[in-house]
Amino acid sequence: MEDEKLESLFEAPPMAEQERMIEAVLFASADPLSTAEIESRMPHGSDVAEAMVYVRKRYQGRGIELVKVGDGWAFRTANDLGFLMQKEQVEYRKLSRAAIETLAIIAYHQPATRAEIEEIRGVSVSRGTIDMLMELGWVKIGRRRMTPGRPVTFIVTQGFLDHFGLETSRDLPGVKELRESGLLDNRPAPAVFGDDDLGEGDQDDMFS
Amino acid sequence: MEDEKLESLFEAPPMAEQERMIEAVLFASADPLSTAEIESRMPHGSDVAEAMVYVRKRYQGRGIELVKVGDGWAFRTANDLGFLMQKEQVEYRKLSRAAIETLAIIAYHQPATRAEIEEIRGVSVSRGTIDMLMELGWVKIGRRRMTPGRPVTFIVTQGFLDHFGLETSRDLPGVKELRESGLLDNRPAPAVFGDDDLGEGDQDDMFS
Amino acid sequence: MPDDFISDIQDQDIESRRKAEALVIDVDGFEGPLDLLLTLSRSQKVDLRKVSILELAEQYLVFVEEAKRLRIELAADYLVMAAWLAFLKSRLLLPPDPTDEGPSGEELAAHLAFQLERLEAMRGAAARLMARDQLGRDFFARGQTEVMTRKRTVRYTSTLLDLMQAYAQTKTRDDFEPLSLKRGAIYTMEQALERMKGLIGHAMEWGDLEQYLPEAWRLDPKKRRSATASTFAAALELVKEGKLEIRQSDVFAPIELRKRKST
Repeated sequence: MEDEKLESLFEAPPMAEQERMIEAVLFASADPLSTAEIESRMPHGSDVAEAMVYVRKRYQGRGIELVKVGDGWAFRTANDLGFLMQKEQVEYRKLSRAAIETLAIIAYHQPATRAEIEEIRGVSVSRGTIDMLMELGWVKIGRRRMTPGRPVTFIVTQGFLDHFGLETSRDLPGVKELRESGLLDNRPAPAVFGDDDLGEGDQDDMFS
Repeated sequence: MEDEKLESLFEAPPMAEQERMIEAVLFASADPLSTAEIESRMPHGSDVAEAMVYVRKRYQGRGIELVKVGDGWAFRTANDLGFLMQKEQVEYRKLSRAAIETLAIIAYHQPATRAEIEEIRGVSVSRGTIDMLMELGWVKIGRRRMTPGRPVTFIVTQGFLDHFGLETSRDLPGVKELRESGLLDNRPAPAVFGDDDLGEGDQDDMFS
Repeated sequence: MPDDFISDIQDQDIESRRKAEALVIDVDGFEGPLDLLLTLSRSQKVDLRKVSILELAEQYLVFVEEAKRLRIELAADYLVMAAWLAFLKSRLLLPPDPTDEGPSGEELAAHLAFQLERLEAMRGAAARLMARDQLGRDFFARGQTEVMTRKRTVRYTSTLLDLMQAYAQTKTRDDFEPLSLKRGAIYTMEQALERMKGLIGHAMEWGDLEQYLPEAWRLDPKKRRSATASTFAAALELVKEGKLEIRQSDVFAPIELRKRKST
């Protein structure tokens, strides 16, 4: 009985009203908001997921569109209108080739350890490259790999998805083809005696 | 002939397209834009004044409305939805150095007693620092240490893991990994560290 | 006619030299040996899947030889790759040894081909990624932040990076002083000189340098190495001062010392 009373006190607003609210909430934020975050601001009983479908449809083909970014939502200007916004364009530091490749490897192979990135590029990851990608907010630390040494892994962030206009990392260009052709497999090198050791004489070994 | 050709080359986009453009321009702009300013960004031949009438009508009664601000135009969230925006009023701040160091030490060494934190930081930890971390919901009290005096220990919370995007506190990279990723570079000379800390008082350092 | 002929040869010479140098000087432009291999493989003008690894190994080794000839210093990993490719080449050329364990030359070659294909694929993926429309360049977020109420909450924006940096700094503070602790494994020449001066008075007969090492420094390889170097340097110093004689009967034979007979 109590519950019912409470329920009716906080009756959910009509769907049209929920749409308006979602528009307003998303509009006010420059960063994507998750469904849960939106829900927490809406009146009790709102069905954000459903209202979102309507809102998205409403803005389809408009100058502003509702885009999904990871588990969040955001309004963004339509891609074809970028030329009008020269004044708003942000100067991004030009990324080095190493940084771009490292970013791509993390995105396509995530979670990826430093050793895996180095194996793919065939060269060591210079200090500061990953650091810089983290500072840009595109890469973050994921779970540790459950292999000897429990190495740290790197994964891409929602900021990365947002920046490149991706809904999920499954939407990365060409990811399906790459996976199908086995190029995203983690194929270890066939072990040859001493092969691994060629480059890395450990100090301690040298002296014994 | 020439003129006609030129004219058709720069034909104004259809009205619906002009509407889209105005939406995008106003959305992305940091300030209200006057009709003239909008016009200067639009393709030659656009009729901003007319398009604006349509845009305004389109958003009437929505969660976002087109309003006149001074002699400029801007999108604003509808007045009646202001209550949704209260959470938007957030002041973003970085933690003080004392707080972030204390937090880091707890995260890496938990459970950690106040004495242990002080031992690692080399300066005393003010009461306010730990209180603040507890208020933020990032640190909580763990078991008492079974040593003389049975000191209280501190541990990090789920809220901490959520905020810093960690699955578990074991995912924190180790010192060696920090060094490899270059995070231990750019370190100030040791003398600077010492001086800095000597000056750091209690309470006050929290918000420095 | 002969003039033409000579100039022709010279032209060719210059041209081929330029070509070789261009390739070698470009080594700075390569992102490691795998990248270089990928570039070389393009000269075969075939699908990467059909690239001849044997031919590629050959090309790479020629490249490294050429760099050596021009006295261009190559980073160590280029040389490591050269050694590995030389090994691979021999495996591919020689008939398989049935007693030999481990992967066959073909398996190794296949993996290298896979690595090249994967690197190229990631390059392509990176290019396609960067060619995408980007936030703040092609599409835009809301330009204005709304200020509607005066209610304020402070939200702390410290990131994991801040946290790690803070921790790194506290740890670095610890790391600084201990640098001198690391000298624990270093036996200074002054120490050696001090010790030798006390001992040589009794060195009437030839004796091995090793016996002058302090007891505690003989067992640990790192310590022994440091102590041997310092003791040797100290011995040279004493020879220079005319207090000691030093001899070695053969290359790598023990170094022997004795007190110099006063003249």
